[in-house]
Amino acid sequence: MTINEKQDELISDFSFMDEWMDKYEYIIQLGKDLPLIDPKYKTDDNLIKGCQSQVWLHTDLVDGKLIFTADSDAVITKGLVSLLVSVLSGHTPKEIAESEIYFIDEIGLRSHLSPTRSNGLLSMLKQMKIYGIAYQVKSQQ
Amino acid sequence: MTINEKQDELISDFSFMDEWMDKYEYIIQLGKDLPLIDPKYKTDDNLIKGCQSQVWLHTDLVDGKLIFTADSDAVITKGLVSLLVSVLSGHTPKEIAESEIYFIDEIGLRSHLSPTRSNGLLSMLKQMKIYGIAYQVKSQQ
Amino acid sequence: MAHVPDIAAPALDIDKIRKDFPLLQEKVYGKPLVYLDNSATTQKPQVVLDTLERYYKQYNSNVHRGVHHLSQVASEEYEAARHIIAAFINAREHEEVIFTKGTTDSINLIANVFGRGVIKAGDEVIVSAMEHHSNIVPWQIMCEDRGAVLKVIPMDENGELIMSEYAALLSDKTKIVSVAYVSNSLGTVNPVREIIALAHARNIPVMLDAAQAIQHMPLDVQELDVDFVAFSGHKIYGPTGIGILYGKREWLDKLPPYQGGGDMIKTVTFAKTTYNVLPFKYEAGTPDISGAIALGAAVKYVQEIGLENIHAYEEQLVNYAVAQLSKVEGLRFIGNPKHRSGAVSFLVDTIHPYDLGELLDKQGVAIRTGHHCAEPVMDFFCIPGTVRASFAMYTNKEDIDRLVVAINKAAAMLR
Amino acid sequence: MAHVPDIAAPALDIDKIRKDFPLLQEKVYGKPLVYLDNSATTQKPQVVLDTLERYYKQYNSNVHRGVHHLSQVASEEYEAARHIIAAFINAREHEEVIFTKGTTDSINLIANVFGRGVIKAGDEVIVSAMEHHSNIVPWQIMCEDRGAVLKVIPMDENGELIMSEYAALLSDKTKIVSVAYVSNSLGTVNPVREIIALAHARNIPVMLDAAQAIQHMPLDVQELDVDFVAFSGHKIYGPTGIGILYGKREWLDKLPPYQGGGDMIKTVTFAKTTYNVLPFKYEAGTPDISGAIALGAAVKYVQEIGLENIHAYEEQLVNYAVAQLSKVEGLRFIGNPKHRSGAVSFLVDTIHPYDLGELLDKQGVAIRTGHHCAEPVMDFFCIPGTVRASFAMYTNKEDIDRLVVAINKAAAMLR
Ligand SMILES: Cc1ncc(COP(=O)(O)O)c(C=O)c1O
Ligand SMILES: Cc1ncc(COP(=O)(O)O)c(C=O)c1O
Repeated sequence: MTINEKQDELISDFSFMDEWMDKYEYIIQLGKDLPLIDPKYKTDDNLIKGCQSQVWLHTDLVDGKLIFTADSDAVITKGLVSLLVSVLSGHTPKEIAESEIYFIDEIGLRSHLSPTRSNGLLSMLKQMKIYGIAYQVKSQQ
Repeated sequence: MTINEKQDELISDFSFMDEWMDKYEYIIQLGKDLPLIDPKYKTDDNLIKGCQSQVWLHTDLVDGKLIFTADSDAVITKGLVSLLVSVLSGHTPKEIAESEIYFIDEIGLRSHLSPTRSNGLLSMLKQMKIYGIAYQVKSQQ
Repeated sequence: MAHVPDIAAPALDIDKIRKDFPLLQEKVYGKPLVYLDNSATTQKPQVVLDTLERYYKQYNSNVHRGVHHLSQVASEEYEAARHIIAAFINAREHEEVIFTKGTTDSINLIANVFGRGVIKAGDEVIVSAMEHHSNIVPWQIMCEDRGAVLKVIPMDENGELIMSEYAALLSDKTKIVSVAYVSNSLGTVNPVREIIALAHARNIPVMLDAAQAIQHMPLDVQELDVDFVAFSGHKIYGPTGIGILYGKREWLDKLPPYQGGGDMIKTVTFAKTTYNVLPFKYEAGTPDISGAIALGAAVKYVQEIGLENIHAYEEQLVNYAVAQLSKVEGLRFIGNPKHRSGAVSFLVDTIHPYDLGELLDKQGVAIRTGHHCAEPVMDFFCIPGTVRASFAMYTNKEDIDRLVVAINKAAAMLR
Repeated sequence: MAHVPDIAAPALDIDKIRKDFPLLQEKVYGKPLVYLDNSATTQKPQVVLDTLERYYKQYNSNVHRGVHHLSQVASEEYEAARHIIAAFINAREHEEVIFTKGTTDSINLIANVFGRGVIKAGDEVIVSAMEHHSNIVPWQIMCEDRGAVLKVIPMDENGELIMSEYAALLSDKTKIVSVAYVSNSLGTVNPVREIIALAHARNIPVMLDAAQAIQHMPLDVQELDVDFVAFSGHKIYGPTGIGILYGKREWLDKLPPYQGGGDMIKTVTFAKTTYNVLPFKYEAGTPDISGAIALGAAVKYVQEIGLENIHAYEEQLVNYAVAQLSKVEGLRFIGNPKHRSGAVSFLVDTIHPYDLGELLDKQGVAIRTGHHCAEPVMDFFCIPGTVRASFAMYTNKEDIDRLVVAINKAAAMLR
């Protein structure tokens, strides 16, 4: 699936849920499926410090594709990371760098999450795209 | 006239005036009749410093009666002093010390004057009564 | 499982009180709001809003120096509010009541003027381990500036101050003690009478951070013999932006001024400026006139209901909350003080408070999560934060019940 | 007798504007109010009152750290107000806009942090001879505390700064220059571009006390290249208790914090506290949330009418006032600046300003008398005070005409 196909699938999954509590239920479930970061990468370098919870994010280049692993001390945050990882992991640096992420707005996450959470989500996304750009540059060198 | 007769006369004079501008006209007129303090008594000791205007007050004991003279840099203040002087001047220290001054409230001065003015009026009254008490004590010694 | 006490017929009519607060009638995500973030700020009764509106529609004007009618009315109402508050805390003189921006401003004021007027290098200031940042950082800033030392009364696992350690900290170097009356993060009511008595035995003044006390229990500054008290209007049903510093005249008269500006001076020349008398000496610039007057209205509202009544009712309510929350599987309280007021802090299993908070919010229950501006308390308990439910006179049993239901639902999702 | 200019068809509809201000519809002593005390404080448009009411009825809550819905809405609205004000003064970044209590608070903040972060004994601070006490006393307090020296730019008989003397005062010892953009007692508009240019030529920062400028003329901090600006919300149609400090990031980032407390810290331990980023570093404690949001509404209201339009209209109005007042027998202006804004100060014969003020008040005309918190200005002119009429965008020709009639009537009584 392309990044956009994955996004569209997520949007469709969420569209079946009317209640925000159901959406959270789903996000939390996704968090449990998040490919966990190897503890040795749980370093300060890989830490994205939010206001109230923390996120560790790591990436490996495997067969020309970026594989993301992550973790968070908060379960909902983990679910949100998981959304991003499921959409972006397994794509080439170029695809990631050039991707346009619209599912966050479409699902209504940005307007429904607390601003600190949605800011956190955006800085995670930014970090993943930076990895995309960095690996792209590296491969061109 | 006794102090109270003088007060009642003032109350009656003022009761004929409906408009506050007329009452001020009258107060200003009274100010012009104020027995002026001898310049040599215009000392810091005799100064009652208000917020926006100043009052000098002096008293002499003549034939067992206190005679007040005063001045102010503001005309309305002078008129207000004049009201007090006209009521209290020429009475014995005892009469002054024991007097109950009700015309200020009855005329509505307290509620109509700016608080700084009416506070000024009250501190002037206080000063005059202190003179009354002081001279009373003196004469008993 | 703990015994659940009944709420006895309260001396106050909570249903009627709730109707006085427009915001309590609001819905959040389509659900009736359960507002349990009262330690952060309280909602306002209609009479406070009406007072604000009347001020701006009928007599808004700058105070003190105006000869004109509006300015006179505004000045009178502003000073009347000071009298109301002075009576409320039983200040000996209304001039001992200073309008500030809030608790933080009041504490900074005292820290600053002590720094400039009293503290020498090597002197000590005592606070406690359970202070709000607002009663730590001003003293840190001042101590750094003056070369003084900040000492800390430690607390125990229950979240209570260790009084023997406090006694041992007091010395001739101690220049002031500043402690919270009630902890905002733990709900602990500190033994302020004892704290004051021990300090006064050495002629050391005491400041009480009453931000979490003033709305919950009667506070009599003369009976306590306290030297300084700070509190915020917005936590006692008044508007934001206004607060109170109470100080004994003997102290405020001799301490240097804080901010400089209009109204706080007697005369100004470039050569020499002399300062005004209390309370104006500490009220530089145009004050928050509408805020002060509306705070007066809020305090009057509280007085009409009666702090004794509020205190009695809230005590039952807190007990009920503790009892009900105890029944939640995996819930543990952070802080188990003997005397508790206004708030309960807790965690459920290993659930992150932030997750719990978010799912409570989505169920219409507003609580606060995080360190509650008391990081040293969180460090002490080695936790990232807590979930805190905090109460006001309008909180009712249903609020607590809905909180418990919401926690159970959220916890089930998060486990 | 001076020529009386007509007020040209104004770009603004004053009648409509007046209807927006509930207090202007009031009567005083049975007479329609003529409110000419706008330099002291302005009246508020209905939209500001509505904003306050909406805040308290719909989303009152503490800001910044709450996960719950109300707190999020309150935080967003609070920050939105900051953005409005940043755009209004064209700040490069909205983080350069700090909410304070008012002009006095803003100036005290800068005086204090300069004192702690920059000033050494023997350093100098420059203010002017026409400053409000709020731009004198904070510097006096700081200079006394730090052993620094306050220097004063003198003025001439017209009430204008003597710029050559200013240039001569600047030296390597000068650490900051702080002057009024517009004098509140004289109405003088100071040559701030020149003042800033001369200071910057020596790398000296400049603070503008814009309390009497912000409501009368467009102010662009980038175009002026000014380092700090202070103003009060209540003088620009906003509520009391809120004000603004603008500061260039390069300065605010390196200066030490002012007050300590909640929100202004990153982490707190008793060993070491690190401070938050701008703007929070300078906003300790719960801010005046409703005040900030309502100030945002006031500024938006001003923007919709347009400061250029307001400026053009008020200029005509001031000219009209000067012309009409010139016709009053025995009236002399205190201060005859070439550039005047917002206010005229005067005396009539030897009539005490206090007497005149009282009789104007009784005729429904609210003006201010006294030293206008600028005693050095009164000392300079050897007068006890002045009568000051000051204007706002809602002041009209009738207000001026009624002022003149009232002065003539009062003067006749007082002569
Ligand atoms: C020029 C000037 N500076 C400072 C101030 C003080 O403003 P505030 O009292 O709102 O702090 C005023 C207000 O009168 C003023 O006119
Ligand atoms: C104990 C305590 N002290 C101080 C404060 C600070 O109050 P404010 O933010 O109103 O200045 C608070 C408010 O959270 C508090 O709970």
